[in-house]
Amino acid sequence: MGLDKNQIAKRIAKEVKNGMYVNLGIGIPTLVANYIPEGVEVVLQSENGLLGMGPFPTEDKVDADLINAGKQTITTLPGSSIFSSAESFGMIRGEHVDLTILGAMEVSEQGDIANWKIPGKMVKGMGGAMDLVASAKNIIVAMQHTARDGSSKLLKECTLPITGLKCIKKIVTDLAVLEVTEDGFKLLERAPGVTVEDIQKATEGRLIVEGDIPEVQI
Amino acid sequence: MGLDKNQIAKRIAKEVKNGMYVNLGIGIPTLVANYIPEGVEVVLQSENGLLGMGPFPTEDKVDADLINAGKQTITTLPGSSIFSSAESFGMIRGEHVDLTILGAMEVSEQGDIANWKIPGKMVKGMGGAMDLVASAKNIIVAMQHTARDGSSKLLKECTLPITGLKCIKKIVTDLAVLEVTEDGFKLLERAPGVTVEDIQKATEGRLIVEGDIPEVQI
Amino acid sequence: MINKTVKNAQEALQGVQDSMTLMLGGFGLCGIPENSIQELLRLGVKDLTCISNNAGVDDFGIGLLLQKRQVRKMISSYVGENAEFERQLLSGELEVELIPQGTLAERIRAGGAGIPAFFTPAGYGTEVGEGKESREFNGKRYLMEEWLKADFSFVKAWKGDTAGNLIFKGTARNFNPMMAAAGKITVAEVEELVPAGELDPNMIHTPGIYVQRIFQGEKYEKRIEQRTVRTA
Amino acid sequence: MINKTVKNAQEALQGVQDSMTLMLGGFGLCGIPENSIQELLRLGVKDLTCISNNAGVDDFGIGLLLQKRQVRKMISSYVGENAEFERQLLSGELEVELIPQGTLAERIRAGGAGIPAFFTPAGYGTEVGEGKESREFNGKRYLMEEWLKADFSFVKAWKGDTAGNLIFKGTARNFNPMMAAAGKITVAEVEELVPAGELDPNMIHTPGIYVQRIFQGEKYEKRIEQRTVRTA
Repeated sequence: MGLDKNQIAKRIAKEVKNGMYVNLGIGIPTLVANYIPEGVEVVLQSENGLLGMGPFPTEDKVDADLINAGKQTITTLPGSSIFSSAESFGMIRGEHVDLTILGAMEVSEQGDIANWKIPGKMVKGMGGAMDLVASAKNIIVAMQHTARDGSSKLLKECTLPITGLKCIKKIVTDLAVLEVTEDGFKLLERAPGVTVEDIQKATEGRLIVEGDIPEVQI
Repeated sequence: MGLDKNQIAKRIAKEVKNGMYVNLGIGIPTLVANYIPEGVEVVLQSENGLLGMGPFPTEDKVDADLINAGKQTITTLPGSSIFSSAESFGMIRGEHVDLTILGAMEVSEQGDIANWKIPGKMVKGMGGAMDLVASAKNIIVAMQHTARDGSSKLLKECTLPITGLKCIKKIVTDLAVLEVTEDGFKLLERAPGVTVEDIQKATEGRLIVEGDIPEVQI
Repeated sequence: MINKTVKNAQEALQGVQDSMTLMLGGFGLCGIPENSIQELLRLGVKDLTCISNNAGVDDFGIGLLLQKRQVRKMISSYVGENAEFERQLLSGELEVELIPQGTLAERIRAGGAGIPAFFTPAGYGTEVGEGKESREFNGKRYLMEEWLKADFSFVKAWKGDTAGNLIFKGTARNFNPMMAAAGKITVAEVEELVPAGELDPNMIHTPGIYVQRIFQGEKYEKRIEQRTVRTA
Repeated sequence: MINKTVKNAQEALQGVQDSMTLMLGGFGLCGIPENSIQELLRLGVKDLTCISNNAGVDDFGIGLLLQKRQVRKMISSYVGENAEFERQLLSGELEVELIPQGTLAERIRAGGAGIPAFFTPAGYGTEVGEGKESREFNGKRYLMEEWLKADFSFVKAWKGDTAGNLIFKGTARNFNPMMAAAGKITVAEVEELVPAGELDPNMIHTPGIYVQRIFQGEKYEKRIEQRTVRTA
């Protein structure tokens, strides 16, 4: 029941339109690259300074001087370009990147996101997350609907330290696809085998259900 | 009597020390490049985006894509580098250029400079002058001591619109070499055949004369 | 890779309208978008605000747009060498806003990089600072300056690829890279357009993300303002 | 052309002292100044403030300086992958200031470019914005952030020439160019040092004016953090 990580990625891939520049966060977002439909030309931005991120290299092409923001060895593509971190975040801050896909610990019904810090745990840092969420024109969050203890991660207000305010537009979880509206989380699609009631139970923030909710098609 | 343009340039060239990055303004400052002593290695910055400006090209090497800030065709040198206008003024604003030499219409005894606008006349613009005077660690002005009508250009206060405040360190005119100090224009050297009285008469701002004033050696 | 190629200047300038704010690359006549300027002339769009370091000469570059009275306002650092410009300015037909060159470059860079304002020492204590907020940092006074953006940016590069990546040549680079990033729609004309993959990713001056339309220009005159030579 | 060459890391690091603020280029372990870090270890200077996007791993990069307790404070955007770091932080031996990556890059760029402060949207409404001035431009809130500078900057390039010009390779560029400009003294180590004139002036990433000392490094390990491969 519910979508697995690859299915979440596959569903998000449908949001990626031809001609987009896209920044993919670490984790599920990275998997999205595997499911971009044939014929949809997109350019992946890696915030450490690369446009046009290609697949992982074959063993003989591994280059220590060519990594992505997750520090994985990668490749370039015909038409790639490389630049400094200042230029890279100029690109992000200047809203040249069309779509950002990232993970989250919590999202509020206003579209606030928390994904960088858990009080009491070692804080590793926000990396580029605050820049990305403060600037992106369009942000989609990939996450589990609930935490391991069953508590909702779609909240009225975030309880964890905030990464950015009112910035999330869409959320794809294991249970549902939701849009963040002025009035709360609007339910767009439900995962196969998941009922509206299941989603309602797993959602602490205000859930808006209008009419029939179709199943996710992937 | 007094120094001609080339002699002013030659005198200023003595201020150029080994290892300096230097920006030369249009007019007399440009001539300074011709008199930099053998063995003194300097790099000329042209604010339209070049470090390491070389001499004018021979006829067969003229390149429309290689000009200086005075729009003259020029050449590069071994070790030159080319960059954008933003980078170029980052270099200037960030105080990486050691010495700026420029012309002036007026300098005040506080070191204010006016060199970009004459009320009532067509205003062509400040170009890079305001950036240069606001940022340079060391600025030398090359100018005539008096205007054509005989009025002094070394004033108590500038009468023309200001280019920058309290920024000029040294002035080389046809009559004298002067340092701008807290107390006014300190006379350092006089041109051959010019007396301290001549200089006093030609200087409206406070002139400080201490001890014997040697002749300019060029 | 996304393909940004358009056929020619005509296709590249679709959507340019009266009263728009345009950025035009170049320093003097060096690195100016000659083909785009010709197309602006042909289109006859008017009441333009043009952001460009200079205003061309009487019969070339932006000077041509001035002659046809297409420009309402110039935003530049230096506008000499142009008699028609002077005439229109004095008669009040043309408005001009003069900005220190480094401030102009940085305001355009800020526009592309999403920085709405920054502080610079240039112009403090001068008429450029009048009406602007100033502030002291580490004992020195600075002016607050805001970003500049454009409806269309027209830039000219030496080489470009179909993905919109650009390489400039010599000091023809100047304002072009920042303007490419600051235009809502950026049109790049290049002397040589090559397929994506032919340019070294490591040696790109302007990444393709900033360029919406690219075409190979023609008949570059590349006029020289001050031909200065030495004898061999 | 001014010659910036020094013999080796030892000569390049002359003048580095306890309690200085240092910038170190690199993203993760990619593009880090390996030779300069080794020399910092040998010198044993301590109470350092290190500005670097990351803090290395336990046994490589800045992690080595942490192990020898040479660092008093890290200014970074992300400091994971380092157990010793975590131990020192929790025990209070080490101070850390976390800055959003884009803000970090831009503050360093501002330091080199003489811009004491600028506005960015990153971090507004978060604890990063606490105690900072915020302001609205065009209906959006921004934080004011100030420049960062260093007593010494250590950068690593692929190629360099004796005039100090640098070319980086791949994503090893990252923070290196901005740091080169923001150091009072900038030390560049390069894999290959060539005579001035061998690099194309048009293809320089960091102009020599920013580099005070340059040397050819040795024994680059270039460790990979996440070796990810596909089968052919």
